[in-house]
Amino acid sequence: MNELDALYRELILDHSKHPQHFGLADEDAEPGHSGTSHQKNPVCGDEITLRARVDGETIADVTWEGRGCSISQASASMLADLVAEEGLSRAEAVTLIEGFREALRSRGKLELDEEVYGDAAALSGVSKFSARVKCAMLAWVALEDAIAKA
Amino acid sequence: MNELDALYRELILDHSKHPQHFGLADEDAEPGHSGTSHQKNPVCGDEITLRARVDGETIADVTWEGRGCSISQASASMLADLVAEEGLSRAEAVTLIEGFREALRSRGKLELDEEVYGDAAALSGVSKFSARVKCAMLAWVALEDAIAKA
Amino acid sequence: MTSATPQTAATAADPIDAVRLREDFPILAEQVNGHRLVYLDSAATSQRPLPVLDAERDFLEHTNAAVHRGAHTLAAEATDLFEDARATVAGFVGADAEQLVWTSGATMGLNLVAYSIGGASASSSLALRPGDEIVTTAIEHHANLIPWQELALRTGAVLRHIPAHDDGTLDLAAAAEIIGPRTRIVAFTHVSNVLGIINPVEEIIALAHQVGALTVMDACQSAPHLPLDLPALGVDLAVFSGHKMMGPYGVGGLYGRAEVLEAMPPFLTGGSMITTVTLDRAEYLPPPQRFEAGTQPIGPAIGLAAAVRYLDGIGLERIHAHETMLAERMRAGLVEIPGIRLLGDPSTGSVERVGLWSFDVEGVHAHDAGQFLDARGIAVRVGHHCAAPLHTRYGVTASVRASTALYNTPDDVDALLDAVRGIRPYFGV
Amino acid sequence: MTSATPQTAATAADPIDAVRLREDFPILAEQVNGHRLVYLDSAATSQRPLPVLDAERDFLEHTNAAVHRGAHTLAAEATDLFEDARATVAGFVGADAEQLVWTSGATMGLNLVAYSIGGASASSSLALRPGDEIVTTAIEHHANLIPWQELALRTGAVLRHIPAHDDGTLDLAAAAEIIGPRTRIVAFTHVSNVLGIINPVEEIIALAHQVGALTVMDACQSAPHLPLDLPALGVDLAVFSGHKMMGPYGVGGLYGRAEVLEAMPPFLTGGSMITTVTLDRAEYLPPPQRFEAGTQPIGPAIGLAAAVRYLDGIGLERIHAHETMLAERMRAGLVEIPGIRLLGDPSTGSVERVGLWSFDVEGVHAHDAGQFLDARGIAVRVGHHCAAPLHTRYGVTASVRASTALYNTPDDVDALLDAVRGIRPYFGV
Ligand SMILES: Cc1ncc(COP(=O)(O)O)c(C=O)c1O
Ligand SMILES: Cc1ncc(COP(=O)(O)O)c(C=O)c1O
Repeated sequence: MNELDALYRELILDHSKHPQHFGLADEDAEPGHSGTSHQKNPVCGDEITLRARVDGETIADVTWEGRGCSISQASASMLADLVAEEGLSRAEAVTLIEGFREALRSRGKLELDEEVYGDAAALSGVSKFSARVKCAMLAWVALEDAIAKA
Repeated sequence: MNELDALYRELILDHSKHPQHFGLADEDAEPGHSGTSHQKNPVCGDEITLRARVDGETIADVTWEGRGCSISQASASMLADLVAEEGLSRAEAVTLIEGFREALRSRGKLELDEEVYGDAAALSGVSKFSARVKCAMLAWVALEDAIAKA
Repeated sequence: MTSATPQTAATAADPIDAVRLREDFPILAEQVNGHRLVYLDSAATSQRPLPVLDAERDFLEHTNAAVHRGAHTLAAEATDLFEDARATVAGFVGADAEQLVWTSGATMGLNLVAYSIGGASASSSLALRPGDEIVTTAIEHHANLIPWQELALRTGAVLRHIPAHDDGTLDLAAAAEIIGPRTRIVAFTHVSNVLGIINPVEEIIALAHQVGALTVMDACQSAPHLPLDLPALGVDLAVFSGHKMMGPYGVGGLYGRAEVLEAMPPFLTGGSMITTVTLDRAEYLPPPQRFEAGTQPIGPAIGLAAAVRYLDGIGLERIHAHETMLAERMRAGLVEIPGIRLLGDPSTGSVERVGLWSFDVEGVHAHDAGQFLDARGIAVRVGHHCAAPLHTRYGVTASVRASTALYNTPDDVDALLDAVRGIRPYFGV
Repeated sequence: MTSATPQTAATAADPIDAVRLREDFPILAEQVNGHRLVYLDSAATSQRPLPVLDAERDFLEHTNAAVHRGAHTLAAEATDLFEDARATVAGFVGADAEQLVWTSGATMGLNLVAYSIGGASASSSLALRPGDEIVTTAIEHHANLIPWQELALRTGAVLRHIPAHDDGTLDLAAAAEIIGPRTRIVAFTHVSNVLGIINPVEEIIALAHQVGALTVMDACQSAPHLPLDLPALGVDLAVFSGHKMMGPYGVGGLYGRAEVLEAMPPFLTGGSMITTVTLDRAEYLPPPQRFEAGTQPIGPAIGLAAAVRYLDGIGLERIHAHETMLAERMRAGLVEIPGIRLLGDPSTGSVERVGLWSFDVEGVHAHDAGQFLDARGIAVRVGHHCAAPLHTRYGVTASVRASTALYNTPDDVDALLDAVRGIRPYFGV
C-alpha cells in the first residue's frame, strides 16, 4: 500500500461520502444538556459545527454538520459513530481525544488501536502528513469544546 | 603618502584647528541680504550653521559656526576662505558647489583643481572614503541652501 | 560578487530556455515522493537562483556590517552595496533610488501606507475624515483588504469595493460609479493571485486621479512576471515582495511618487530615521529613510538586487511570453478534463493573464486534490490563497492553484494535466 | 541539516577557545587596509558562523516553500522546520513556542507592542488614557524611546524617564518615585548598547509590578551575551534582533506572557493571521499568529534557530565570562591612555557589564578617531549609536564604541589599545 492509499483508506472515503450522524440534533430535546462547538481551519476555510448531548456523566450522542476535505468529514463521521457505539463517559471521551491527538502528532510513530478507536483507527495514516493533522483533529477539538460547554 | 594621510592632509588639520570665518556675522549689517542655513549629519550629530551675505549678485561673505569632525570643520573653513578670496557670484558659487559634489562622489576618480578650489582642493582625498563624503559636503550644502534663501 | 548573466544576449522575441535555466535553481533537482519535483507554487513563494543565494552569502562572508552608521571600511562598503541595491531594485520598476522604501514584504508595505495615512495630522492632504471613502476590489488578497478595513474603522471612512464579473474581470462600469468625489484612496491589485488576470490598472488609476484620489497598487504578482514602469503608469504607491520575485525572504519594496512619500508621516519609529532626538521628541529624516526604522534587511536587500538583475538579464518580456504559453497550455488541458471548473473565464484569449490558474475539482475537496498531486511530486497550493471573499464570490471555500515561473516547462504542465485527470477516478467521483 | 557542535562538551567553567571559534566565521579572515580585520562592532551587528549560513542555504536549496498554507510535501516540511525554529528560539530565552512572535527585528517588536497598545479598545485593560504614564529611561536606544513618545502623543499619556547616575547606572531611588499609581508601562533596556552595563532589571520589574504596570524589556544587547530566562524574570514582554545574536538580518523575536499576548489586539494585518474574512470585516487568530501578518521570514527564522543552537552549544555562561574578561582588559588599557574618557564609571568591578566600552578621545572627534583605527583594520562604531539623549547627558555628540563577541581575542583588544594610543599624537593634540 503506498502512502497515499494509507492516507485515503477505503473506510475514510466511505465515511466522507456517507457521513454518519450528519445533521445537528435538536438542542432542547432530551436527554440532558447539550454543548455545541464551531471549529474552523483558517487555511482552507473548512468548518464544522458539532453538538454533544450529555446525560449526567454519559455522552448520549454526537451530531454534526460541516464541510471540508474527506479527512475532516470522515473523522467527524467516525467520531460520532464511536460515541454512538461505545456510550462513553465524559472522562473516557477526554482520554480518547488526548490519545487521538498524541497519535496524530506522532509523525507516524504511533498507531491507533482499532479495538479502542473503531473505524477512526483508519486515521492513523494521517499522522505522516503533518499538514493534514489539523483536518483530522477538527471534529475531536470540537467535541472537547462541546463537552466542556455541556 | 598612505590613504589616511591623503585624507588628513596637513592643510585639513590646520583648518580644523584654526577655523577661518568662524562666528556668524550680524544678519542685519550691510551689505545686502543674508541667508542662513542649518545642516546636520544625523549619524554623528555634527552640525553647522552657515550665513551667506549677498550683495546684488555677489556673495559678500560667508561665516559659520558648528561642531563636528575635522573634515566637516576644515571643509567649512576652506569654503569660507574660498568665498572671501574669490568674490564669487551666486551663479559661480552654484557651479563650484556642483563640481565639489561631483568630485566627492566620484569615489576617487576626480580631483579638485587647486586653481579653482584653493585650499579646499585638499579635500579630494575624502572621495575615497564614502562614509566621510557627507562630512565634507555639510558646509557646501549649507551654502547652497543659504544662497537660495538670501 | 557573482553576476547574473543567465543567458547570452537574446532579443525580446527569443523564447527562453527553461530547461537550461532550471540548472540555476538547486531545489528543482529535488525528488518528492519518488517523483521529480514539479514546482507549481511560485505565486506563494518563488524559488531562488544561485546568483541570489551567492550574492547574499558572499556579502555575509566578506563585507557584512551595519550600514549608514560607521566610518569603518566594511561599514562603508556595506552601505555602498546596500544603496546600490536600492538603486537597482528601484530601476527594475522604472523608479529612482529615493522613491524606493525597503520593507519586510508586501504586507508590511501596505500596512505602512495605511498606518501612515491613519497617522496624518488633520491639516495634511492625506488625512481621512468620517464619510471619506476608501475603494478596494472584490478580488484582493487579504493584505490589500484588511489594512483598509482597519483604517476605515479607525478614521470613520467608508470602505467600498469594485465588484468583479463572473469571468473574473473587474466591473469598470461599476468602478466609474463607485469612484467619486468622496473617494480618497483606491487600492487594487495589478494581478490577482487567484485568477492570474492582469487588471486594467491604467483605467482605474485614471478614474482615481480624476477625483484626486490616492492610488495604491499591489504589484506582488506582477513584479516577477511583467515589465513594470511605475512612474510611467502614474500610480502613487505600489508594493512588492522579494520572496515572490526570486529574492530572499524578509525584504520587499514600497515605491512612492516623491510628493506622496514626502507628505506621509513616519510609521515605524526607532534608530536611523531621525535627525534630532531628545528624551521628549524626535524629528524625522526625509523619505525613504523616514520609513526605515532600525536595522534594515541588508543581506536580503542585496539578494533582491541580484534577483532583479537575474530577471532583467533574461528579460521580462520573454518571461511573460514563456509563462503565458504555459498558462495557455494549462488552460487548454484543464478545460478538457471532466469535472474541472476554472475560476474565471475558461475561454481562450479573453483577457491578459500571467501563468497561473485556480480550479475546483467537482466532488473532491481542494485539500484532497492537492494531496493526490503531491503524491506525484506536484506542488500546488490549496485553500483560499488569502482571498476568501473572492472564493465566496465563486461559491467555493477553497481551490487548487497551479502557478508557474520562468523555470517551469511544458513538461511540468503536462505532468499536472496528467495527474489532474486521475483525481476524480481515485476518489471515486 | 548542518548541526552546530562548535566545541565538545565543556563545562561552564572552561574558558572558550576564541581562536578556534574564529574559524567558524569566514569574514574574520578578511584583510582590511592591509591589516587583519579586528572586528569590534558586534553590538551593531554580529558576524554569522557557518552553521547559520549553511542552515539557511540548505533550507533554500532543498526545502523552501511557503509555510502554513499548503498540503504539498515541501510546504509541510518547511512548516515543520519553521515551527521547530520557533520552539528552539523560544527555548533559548526559557519560553514556550506559543510565547514567541516572529518579527523583522527589535525595532519592529517594540513598535508592534506600542501600536497594539495604542489600538486597544477603551474597555481593554491595556488601553491608555490621558494622564496615564509611560516610563522609560534616560539611557535607551531610540528604538525603545521614540515609539513611546509617539504612543504618548497619540493617547495623551505622559512619558517619563528614569534618570541615570554619572557612572551610567540607573537611579533606582528616582525610579521608585517615578513609578507610581499612574504608571501603566515601564520600558527599559536590559543592557545599554552604549554603556554595556547590565541593568538591575529585577528591581525595575518589581517596582512596575507593584503598581500593576506592564513591563517591556529590550533584550537586544543581552540575548547574545547572557543566559536569559524571561519567564523566570517575570517580564511581560521582551524583544531581540536576530542579526545581533549571530543570526540573519530580517528576523527577530517578541516574547510575551500568554495573558499579555492574548490581551493585545493585532497590529499588522493581512494573510495568515485571520480566521474569517468578508469584504467588510475580519476575525483574528490567537497569538502568536495574530501578530504574524503575511509571509514570515522563513529562511531567516531557520537561520536564527541555528544561531541560538550555536550559542547554546558553547554556553552563555562561558560566553559571558569570556567577554567580561575582554572588557576588563579593554578598560584597564584605556584608562591608562592620556585623554581617553570612558562613558560610565571607569573603575573596575563596580557594576556588571557585557564586553563593550564607549569612549571619548579628548580633542579628536569620534569620526576621526574611528577613521584612524580603521586604517589599522580595526572596526569600531562612531556616533551616538542611536542613543542621542544619553550622549547629551555626557556632554558629547558622539563617541567611539568598541564591542566584543565570543570570537574576539585578547589580541583584538591589544590591537585596539595600541592603535588608540596613536590617535591623539596623529592628530597633533
Ligand atoms: C539596545 C538596542 N535596542 C534596539 C536596537 C534596535 O535593533 P534593530 O536595529 O535590530 O531593530 C538596538 C540595535 O541597534 C540596540 O542596541
Ligand atoms: C496579490 C498578493 N498581495 C499580497 C501578498 C502578500 O505578500 P507577503 O506575504 O509577501 O507580504 C501576496 C502573497 O501572499 C499576494 O499574492
